[in-house]
This record gives sequence, C-alpha cells and structure tokens, in this order.
Amino acid sequence: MSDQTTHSMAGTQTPVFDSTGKLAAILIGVTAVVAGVVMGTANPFLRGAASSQGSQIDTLFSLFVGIATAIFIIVQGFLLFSIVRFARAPEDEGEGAPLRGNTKLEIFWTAVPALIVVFLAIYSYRVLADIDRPRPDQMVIEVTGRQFAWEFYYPDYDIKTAELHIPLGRQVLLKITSADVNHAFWIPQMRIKKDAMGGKITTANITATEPGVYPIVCAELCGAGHAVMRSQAVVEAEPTFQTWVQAQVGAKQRAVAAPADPKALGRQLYNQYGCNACHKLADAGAIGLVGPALDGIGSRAANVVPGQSAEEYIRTSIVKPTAFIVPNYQPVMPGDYGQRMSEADLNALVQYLLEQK
Amino acid sequence: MTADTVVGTGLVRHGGRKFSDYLVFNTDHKVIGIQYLVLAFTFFIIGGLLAELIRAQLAVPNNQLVTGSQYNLVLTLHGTIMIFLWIIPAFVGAANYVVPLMLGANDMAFPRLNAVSFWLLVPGGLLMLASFAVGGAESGWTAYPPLSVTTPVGQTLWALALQFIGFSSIFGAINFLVTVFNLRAPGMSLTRMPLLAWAIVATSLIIMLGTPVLSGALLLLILQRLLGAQFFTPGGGGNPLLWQNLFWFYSHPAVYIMILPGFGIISEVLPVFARKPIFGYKLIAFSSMAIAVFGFLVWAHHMFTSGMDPFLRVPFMVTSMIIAVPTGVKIFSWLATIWAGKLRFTTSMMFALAFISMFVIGGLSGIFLASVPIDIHVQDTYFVVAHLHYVLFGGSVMALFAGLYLWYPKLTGRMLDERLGHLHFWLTFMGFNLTFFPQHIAGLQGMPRRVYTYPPEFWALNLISSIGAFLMAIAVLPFLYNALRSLAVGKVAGPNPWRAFGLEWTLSSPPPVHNFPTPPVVEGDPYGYGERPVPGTRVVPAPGVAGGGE
Amino acid sequence: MKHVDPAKEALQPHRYPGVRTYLLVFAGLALLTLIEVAVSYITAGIRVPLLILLAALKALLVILFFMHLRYDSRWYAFIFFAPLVLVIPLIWVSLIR
Amino acid sequence: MSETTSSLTVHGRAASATGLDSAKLGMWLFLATEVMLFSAMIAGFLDMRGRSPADANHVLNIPVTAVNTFVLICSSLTVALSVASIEQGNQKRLRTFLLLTLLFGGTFLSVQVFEYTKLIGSGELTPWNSLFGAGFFAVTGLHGFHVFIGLIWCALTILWASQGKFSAQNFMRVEVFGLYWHFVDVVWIILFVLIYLM
Ligand code: HEA
Ligand code: HEA
Ligand code: HEC
Ligand code: CUA
Ligand SMILES: [Cu+2]
Repeated sequence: MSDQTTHSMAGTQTPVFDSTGKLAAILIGVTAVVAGVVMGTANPFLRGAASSQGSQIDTLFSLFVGIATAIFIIVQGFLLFSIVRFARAPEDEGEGAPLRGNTKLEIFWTAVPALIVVFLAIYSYRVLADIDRPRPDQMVIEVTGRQFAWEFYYPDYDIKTAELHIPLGRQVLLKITSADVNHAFWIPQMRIKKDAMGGKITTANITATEPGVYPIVCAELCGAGHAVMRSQAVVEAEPTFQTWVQAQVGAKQRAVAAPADPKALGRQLYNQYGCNACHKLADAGAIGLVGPALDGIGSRAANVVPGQSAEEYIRTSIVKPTAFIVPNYQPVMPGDYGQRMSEADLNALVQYLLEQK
Repeated sequence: MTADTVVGTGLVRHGGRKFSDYLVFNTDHKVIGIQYLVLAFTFFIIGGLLAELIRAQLAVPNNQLVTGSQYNLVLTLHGTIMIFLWIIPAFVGAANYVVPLMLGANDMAFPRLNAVSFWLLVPGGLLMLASFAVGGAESGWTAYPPLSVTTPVGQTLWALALQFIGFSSIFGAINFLVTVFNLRAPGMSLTRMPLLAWAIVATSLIIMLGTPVLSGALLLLILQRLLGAQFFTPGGGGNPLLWQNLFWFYSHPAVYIMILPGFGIISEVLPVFARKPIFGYKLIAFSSMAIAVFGFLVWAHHMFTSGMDPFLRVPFMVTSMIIAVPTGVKIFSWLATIWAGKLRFTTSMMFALAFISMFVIGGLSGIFLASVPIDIHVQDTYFVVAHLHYVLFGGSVMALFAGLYLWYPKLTGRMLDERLGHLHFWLTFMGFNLTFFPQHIAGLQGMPRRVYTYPPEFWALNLISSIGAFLMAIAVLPFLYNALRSLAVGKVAGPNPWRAFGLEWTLSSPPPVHNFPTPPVVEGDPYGYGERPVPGTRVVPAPGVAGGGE
Repeated sequence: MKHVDPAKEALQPHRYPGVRTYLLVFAGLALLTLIEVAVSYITAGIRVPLLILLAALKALLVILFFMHLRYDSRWYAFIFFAPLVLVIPLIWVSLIR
Repeated sequence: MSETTSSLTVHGRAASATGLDSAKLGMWLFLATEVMLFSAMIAGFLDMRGRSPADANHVLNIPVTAVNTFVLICSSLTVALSVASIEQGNQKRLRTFLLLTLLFGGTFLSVQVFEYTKLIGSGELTPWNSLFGAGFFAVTGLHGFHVFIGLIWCALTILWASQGKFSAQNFMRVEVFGLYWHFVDVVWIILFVLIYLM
C-alpha cells in the first residue's frame, strides 16, 4: 500500500453548502410547511365521523397528517435533491467531502423532533381525556361478543337484540364483555373500538351525531368466522328510538304470551342466536359465509344422513353440530346451542328452517 | 492478498470450502453465516408464497379460495415465518458472516455454540412447517388466548417451534456480545467499531433481555394446552391480559431486533457508495443503544384498546413517541452522509436509499399508532398492516437486500449483475408501494385485519394491493436468477470491488478459512473516505485538486 | 491438556474469598432461613415486606460471596443487575388490574 | 461445556480485548437471560397468586421445604468450596466437594418429586384444579428442570475432574458451572419465600 499513498483523495471536490444547496433547503422547507398545512386541513383520509368522539379523533388525526406530511417532504426532499445533485460523474473516481459531524446541526435535529413529539403527546392526551369523559345522562348498553355474533342488552328496558339502536345525541356507555374468546367491538364511522374479554368488562363512550345505519365490526381475531362477525348500529332520533324500544318490548311480551307469526319469530331467533353470522339465508337477510347456506335446507335435510328425517337432521345439526360435518366445511359451529336455547326456541327455529324449501 | 481464491471455470471456492461443508455441523462463522442466509431465504419464499395466497383470496370480495380457518392458518404462518424464520435469522446470518471479519477476529467467541444456534433453527423451522401441515395455528402471530388455547394441535407445534427459535436467538446474542467485546483486533477501540457492530450489540442486548420472557410465556401456553392449567382463560380464573403483557414485553423490543441490524447495514452501505465518512458516528451508535433501552418501555402500545387499566395508556403513549427522537437522529445523519457525496447508484445503494424513504413512512405511521385516540380507531385494522410492512419490508427487507448486494462479492468472490439488480429493485419498489400504501386507506375506512373476506366497498383498494403483491413476487425471480447465475459466471470480484474501508475488504473474496493469518492493523474507523486512502486500491489522481493522504 | 497461556493467567485475579468466609456466609444463610420460617407465622402487615427483605438479603449473600461478584469485575455485576431495572415495570404492569 | 476460545489463545492472539474471560462473560450474560426468564414466570405467578384465595398455599408443607431449602444452600456451599479447592490445586477435595454437591442437589430434587407426587396423588393441588396449582407447578417445575440440568452438568464436571482436566491455573469450567449452580440456588431462595411463605 505504501506505493499508493501519494495520490489525491478527491476529484473535483463537491461543494458542501453552496447557494444551490441553500436554495434547495429553503424550497424544501417551504414546500414542507405549505404541504403540511394543506394536507392537515384537507385530510383526505379520514372524514365524516358520526360521533362526537369521532370528530375529535378526526381533528387530532388531521393534525398528525399535517405534521407527518411536513416531515415526509423534508426527508424525501433532501433525499431526492441529493440523488440528483450529488450523483457521481461517470469518470469521477474521487471521494466526497470528508465531513464527520456538526454539533449544532445534531443538537438541532435531536431537539426539534423531541419538541414536536412532546406537543403531539400532550395534544393526544387532551383528546383522550375528553372522549373518556362521562356525561350524566348516559344510557348503559351491555354488549356481549361470542363466536361469531354480537348481542346487545338494554338494562333500562330489559330487552336483548342482535342489532344496536342508539338515540341521536345521547351519550351511550357501552359495557363490553365476551362469552368466549377475545373480540373487539368497533364502529368505524364512530372511530370507537374496544376489546371484549371474558371475565372482564371494558367500557367505551359513544355520542352519535349523525342519524344512519353503520356497520359494527369485530376487530380482534376470534376464529374462523371473525370476518363475518358483523352487525349494525342504527342511529335514530330520540322519538324513533323510543318507538323501536316499545316495539321490542311488545314483541318480547307477545313472544312469551303466544307466538304470533312463527315465521317472524323464526327470523328473529335466527338472528338473535347469531346463526346469521355463519349461514346465508335470504329469508332472514343473512349473509354469513362460514357455514353452508341454509336457503332450501328444508327440502334437502331429509336426504343428508340416511335414516334421519329432515327434522331430526336439522335438530341434531343445531344441538350437536359435530354429529355430521358437511363436506368442505370446518367443524366450527358452536356446540353449546343445546344449553343456550330453551326447548321452545329450539322447536321454533327447527320449524322455521323446515319451512325453507 | 493471499491466493486462496481459486479462479477458473465454475464456482469460486469459498476459501477452501466444499459444498458439503454447508450441509453439516461446521463451526466456521462464515459457513454458519451462509447456512443462516440460505435457510432464511428459503423461508422468505415460503412466507412470500403464503402472502400471495392471502392476496389471492383477498383480490375480490366473497372469494371462496380458502375457508375462514384455512385463511387464519395461512396468515398466522405468514407472519410467524417472516418474522422468526426470515428477518431475524437473515440478519443473524449476515452479521455472523461479516461482523467477525469487520472486527478483525478469526471466528465468533464460541464457535461450537454458534453452530448449535444455527442447528436449533432447523428443528424450529421443521416444527413450524409441521404445524402448517397439521393445521391449527390459527390465532395470528400474536396467538392471543383464549383463542390460542382452543385451536387444534398445530398451535402446540407452533409454540414449540418458537421455543427452539428463541433458544437459538438467545445463544446467538450471547455469542455476538462476547465476540464484540472480547475479540476485537488490537487497535479496534469501541469508537472505531463499524456501526453494524454497535447495532448488533444493541440487538443482542434486546434479544438477551426480551426473548426469555417470550420463552416463559410460551412455556405457560404449552402447559395450558397440554395439562389444562388455566393460566390465561377467564373461565378458570386466569388472565388473558397476562399473555398480552408477556408477549409484547418481548415482541415490541423484537421489532427493534428486526430493524437495528438494518440500521447498521445502512450505516455501512451509504459511506461506501457516497464516498464520504458516516455523519455523526457517535450519535448513531448512541441512538442504537437508546432505542434498545427505550424499546423495553413501550410494549403496552399494542394494548391500547384491550382491557388494560386505562391510565397506563398515557405513559406508554409518551414513551412510544419518544422513540421517534433517536430514530430521527439516524435518518438525518444518513441524509447528511449522502449530502455533498459522490453517489454511485449501485443496486445496494438503491436499496439503501429506498430504505430511508420507505422506513420513514412506516415510522411516521407508527407515531400515529402511538397516539391513543388515533389507535382506538385504527388498532387491528389494515392501517396497522400497512405500518408493519412499511417498517418490516420497506425497512428490514430493503436493508437486507442492500447488505446482500454489498457483501455478495465478499461471500462468493463474484459480482452480481447490476442490470438484473436494478430490475429487482424497481419491481420490488413499485410492487411494494402498490401493495401496502392502499392498505393505510382501507384501514382508516373500516377494514379490519385478519379477515378472509370483506364488504364490496373495499374491493378497489384490495385489488390494487393484490396486483402489487403479484409484482413483488415477480421481483424475486430476477434476484434468484442473478444470485444463482453469478455464483458461476459473475465477474470475479477481487478483494475489494467497491474500494471500501473495513477489515473485511482487506481479505480475499471469499476470505481464507482462518480469516486473518496475522492480526490486522486498525488505522481508524472504517469510514475514512476522503481522509485516508483505501488500503490496497489504486486511486486515479484527479487533476487540480489537493487531496488528504497520510 | 492444553498448555496454559501466561496471557490468560493475567486475566484472572485470584482474590477470591477463603474457606472461612464461605463458612460464615453459609451460617448466615442457614440462620436467615430459620428467621424466614419464623417470620412467616407473624400475621402483622410487615410480614410480606420483611420476608422479601430477608430473601433479598440471602440472595445477595450468595451472589456477592459464592458467586464472587464482590471480587470480580464490575461489568459482571452490571450485566447481572441491570435487567432488574426492566423487571420492575414488567411485574408492576402485569399485576395492575 | 463446549470448548471456548477463552480457554486458549486464538491463533497466537490474546483472547480478550476487554480483559474479561470470554467463558465467564458468556456465563454472566446467560444468567442475565435467566433473570428475565424467571422474572417473567414470577410476574405470572404473582398474578395467579393474586387471583387465588389467600390461603391457597396452606396445602404446602413448610417444614419439609425449609429443610429442603437448607439442603440446596448446603450444595451451594460445597460448590463454592470445590472452586476454592481447585484454586489451591487440590484435586481430591475438588472431586469430593463436587460429589457432595451432586448428593445435595439430588436430594433436593428427590424431595421435590416426592412433594409433587403427594400433592397430585392426593388431589390437594394439581396444575388443572386451581390457578394457584397451575402457577405453583409451572414455576417450581421450571426451577426443578434447572436443578436437573445442573445435576447433569455437575456429573460432567466430576468426570472432567477425574480426568485431571483442571489445575490451579485452569479451572474456569468449574467456576462457570459454579456460577450456574449458585444462580439456581438464588432463584430458589426467592421462590421459597414467594410461594411457600407468603
Ligand atoms: C421493524 C419493525 C417495526 C418498527 C421499527 C416499528 C416502529 C414503530 N412502531 Fe410499530 N409495529 C410493528 C413493527 C415495527 N414498528 C409491527 C410488526 C406491528 C404490528 C404487530 C401486530 O401484529 O399487531 C407494529 C404495531 C405498532 C403499534 C400497535 C398498533 C396496533 O396494533 O394498534 C404501535 C402503536 O404505538 C406502533 C408504534 C411504533 C412506533 C412509535 C415506532 C417508532 O419506532 C418509529 C420511529 C420512526 C420515525 C418516527 C421515523 C423517523 C423519524 C424522523 C424522521 C424524525 C421526526 C419525526 C417526528 C417528530 C415524529 N407499532
Ligand atoms: C418481514 C416480515 C414480512 C414480510 C417480508 C411480509 C411480506 C408480505 N406480506 Fe405480510 N405480514 C407480516 C410480515 C411480513 N410480511 C406480519 C408480521 C403480518 C401479521 C400477521 C398476523 O396478523 O398475525 C403480516 C400480514 C400480512 C397481511 C395481512 C393479513 C391479514 O391481516 O388478514 C397481508 C395482506 O396483504 C400481507 C401481505 C404481504 C405481502 C403481499 C408480502 C410480500 O412482500 C411478499 C413478497 C412475495 C414473495 C417474496 C414471494 C416470492 C416467491 C416467488 C416469486 C416464488 C418463487 C418460487 C420458487 C423459487 C419455487 N401480510
Ligand atoms: C361459527 C359459525 C356458525 C354458527 C354461529 C352457526 N353455524 Fe351452523 N354450521 C356451521 C358450519 C361451519 C357448518 C358446516 C359444518 C358442520 O356440519 O358442522 C354448519 C352446519 C349447519 C347445519 C347443517 C347444514 C347443511 O347444509 O347440512 C345446520 C342446519 C346449521 N348449521 C344450523 C345452524 C343454526 C340454526 C345456527 C344458529 C342457532 C347455526 N347453525 C349457527 C357454522 C355455524
Ligand atoms: Cu369476534 Cu373477531
Ligand atoms: Cu410495538
């Protein structure tokens, strides 16, 4: 190596911070600020929240989008500028400027992100405290997740449903739990999500601000039917909500007294026990995909298992699903319907399915 | 240089190595390094094919390609394989090969333990494949109980596989730490160490302190599954959150296990192709250690929507956001490193530059996630999937490729074809953004993760994503072809094809079996571009400019 | 048998404690165990902190004397005790309901 | 156990840039990982303990376990003495003390196995009938497994000792084994209080 110590280290030395570099730095800075403000204000990604908590989260999110856009532009801007400006000329075998550091610069880019981050944390904390704050007129709804359906219980009215109805503008306190594995209750349009866990009650506040029908989604992997564990939230004005409540209460009383319309009762049970989560059935408006579609089950049930009548087959399929596994399907149907259903409900459901010709 | 390199037709012999040496228990760190890399890459392809299956199923709504439980199995194995059998072992393999060379050591501190670490990975990988074959590991790579105690027997094999992989990691980490501390060549002071060595120290510390906690959690999971102990199930009085705490106590630091070596590699690649010293050496080294320490104090940011005590969310939000500071220091130092350099856009450099660009997107979405109110909305959605691929693919995988293109000549004695390299790069880069950028939006608009089907409104975003995934798979082909073909017909590299500093480049390519016959002389850190001449290379004097020299 | 390199000799300061110290430590450990069992029958509130203190004392005796941490390089002590800093948040957070 | 570069110079170069012995450094690093493992298990155990009735550990036999704890402490002493012996180059006492260690360690483990069979056999405490039982068997079982590994290691060390592999200048393997053994003792010291006495 000693014979090579004499040659030069650099070809044409690259200027470290000339006027072009300065201009670029200023341009990148200005673009970053402008783009940050524009993106933060416009926020094309998340808008139109249907709850007051959601609106606050969206505002916070917009702030993050603005700051992230600015940082993004700064990094990509300097990267691109360097790529264009400092590309090596093909014949240039020299070295770049031997810069090893700059204390002021390094303090600067340690301190500024630190400040930004502290600001973001404080702002986030305030939003969090706000969306967690209970209002005195809260209405409590108990939510239970189970593989693979949601169940809602209104303690004020003693009614149980498979669909969530909430009055517009009134804060609702959801008390969420699970009957089996973990689930997560999520209404995307309201930006609210909370895990459902067995042996534990978690809570979330929702104040709906827009009437409408919004999907309820399970967001925690809970087994084969996780993707179809969905329901919906209906937001309606207080009077409409009260009418709905009365209808539910009435339906419940009628069902106890005498089953009025067996078909309607069947539909209700089908959705109440979460069959809809897994079995498509046009008559009940169900779209589940986990199990076989039950359209026409009444006509084919007699021919599935030799020696079993249609009624026996359907009843066994519900009470002891593993007795016969339909080809190409997984044995994931819950095995505890026998315990969970009253004899009357079971009979009504079997009759209802037998009608599906 | 020593004439270990056998040049001629066919393969460049690896410093006197036979092909069969790579198939058996061998204690040479260079052999073990390549064993790791080949095994890991095999699993990358397996994990990648599983990903393609995921994207095929999700290309259209209501697709019937796989069932719900098959889908869960595929996504669990995809996540687990990519993390535990691709990224982690691939980095270990690369470091195994180059770090002892960079330090001027003749091998790792415990050569036999090193081989044991590798060979523990083999049963781990086989058990993982077995769990796929029998089915049942269907609860995601995070394996939350109670679901993970109700799933069929494959879940137990999955947990056992992770135990093996964990032991492999722990022994490897101890080995790296002792190697870096004790086997440095004379003159190689701590501040002359390559930054990759610093990164490996930080990584090994995390593995050492984190992985045992995962082992403990897995032990409990296995005992619950086999003995019916009720650790995690509320029915028996147990606590599902216990698993989440133990799992994330390991698995958040584990994401830094998967990125710190990448940071180290980038710090090696940029100076070589920018022809400049690394900017801010000490702060980069220090920030790796800071990330290692802080990384242990943020784990509950994965549990913001769980049943954890709500007041804990705030401290964990703050610590999570603080990680942006040391990470930002690295990003800005790298930008300063290429500033005023003489950039050569080799494939290695392209991947390194893309790393900076893509990792920042993933890091920024991480900051969104760290904010509790935002996370309440996006947790367990495709926004998280987008985040994790931007940091893991845009970060870790890009860094790995940058390193592979840099050191391939050292490992094999042959150059890779640069045209194919650029093809690989551009296909990957485009496919990657096409696949994962739309997922941010899908998540924000209401698409949860780990679903085998979705409402039709998300069709467009998912179709783009699936097309991108298809491009990414195609991108792997030129790389595979290039890597295999160049073994035989690539241009002979010579000891130092990139005119780089670093002790590894003072040896023949591939290096002799015993690395350094005489202890190397360490003149300074390996970033002296423009300050000292690169040993063993001839620099054409350029007219009219006074140079440094020694 | 490998020939022992003199350079390696220098690595090992042979300043370990003698048999007498070991026996004293042993006696201390035995005594503390007795005290622990006695304390475990107390019902007052200080029982738990007292027990933890006694256990920590015993552990320290073993670590400092039997494991020579008192006589060896500070690095070993750092390696061994530093993880305990992480253990505190781990246990604390796991126990919060 | 494996031959480490620490017990010799590497290709004519001093083995250590820090002056610390590689094998010993490696062992301490390994013990740090064990600290984390047992801490995780203890965190889990304390959680389960908190969810169990306050008197869940009343089925455990304190006097017997106290004696067993004493036995393990004895084994720690003998290991320490075996290191002290070889430090003086006394091969015979090295072997004697290691054998005593094997004996004490074996006794400890036997008593533990006996306790297990009794608890499970009588159904008083099993891993599946109570949360406390689950935690108890997981944590003490993991510790017992460590004792078991220690016994094998101890037997190997005795074998090496009888082959004359150690001397007053070269006994790092004995010392490293000792570190492991003492650590397992330390773990028990903690567990005894947490599980049996609290
Ligand atoms: C390589 C792996 C890797 C890396 C490096 C990171 C880095 C980060 N991650 Fe990520 N993360 C994952 C892998 C990784 N993550 C994975 C796999 C998951 C999903 C797990 C699962 O399956 O559930 C996940 C999930 C995840 C979550 C949970 C989401 C949820 O489930 O709800 C959170 C929440 O806080 C988070 C945060 C962060 C943060 C704050 C960082 C930070 O370290 C990022 C820091 C970097 C930057 C910020 C960019 C550079 C900095 C600057 C340019 C300076 C200026 C910047 C500012 C001032 C902001 N991550
Ligand atoms: C380093 C980690 C890593 C990497 C590299 C990848 C790579 C990819 N990942 Fe994945 N991914 C994870 C880690 C990773 N992933 C994790 C941790 C999860 C979470 C899991 C969970 O929720 O539990 C996840 C989840 C995940 C999901 C979400 C699933 C869900 O939630 O439902 C999706 C969906 O699109 C996806 C897609 C992809 C794609 C398209 C790639 C592509 O990059 C793949 C590129 C393709 C190839 C590499 C194929 C190459 C093969 C060939 C070309 C064939 C050649 C053939 C022969 C030689 C025989 N990944
Ligand atoms: C977890 C999802 C799931 C839920 C919830 C579920 N099932 Fe099923 N069901 C399945 C699957 C999967 C099969 C096919 C495999 C089998 O036979 O077990 C099936 C099969 C059946 C069959 C036989 C279908 C045929 O085509 O032969 C009937 C009838 C049935 N279910 C009725 C019901 C009823 C009624 C309910 C609600 C009380 C219900 N299921 C709830 C998943 C579910
Ligand atoms: Cu319930 Cu997912
Ligand atoms: Cu994390």
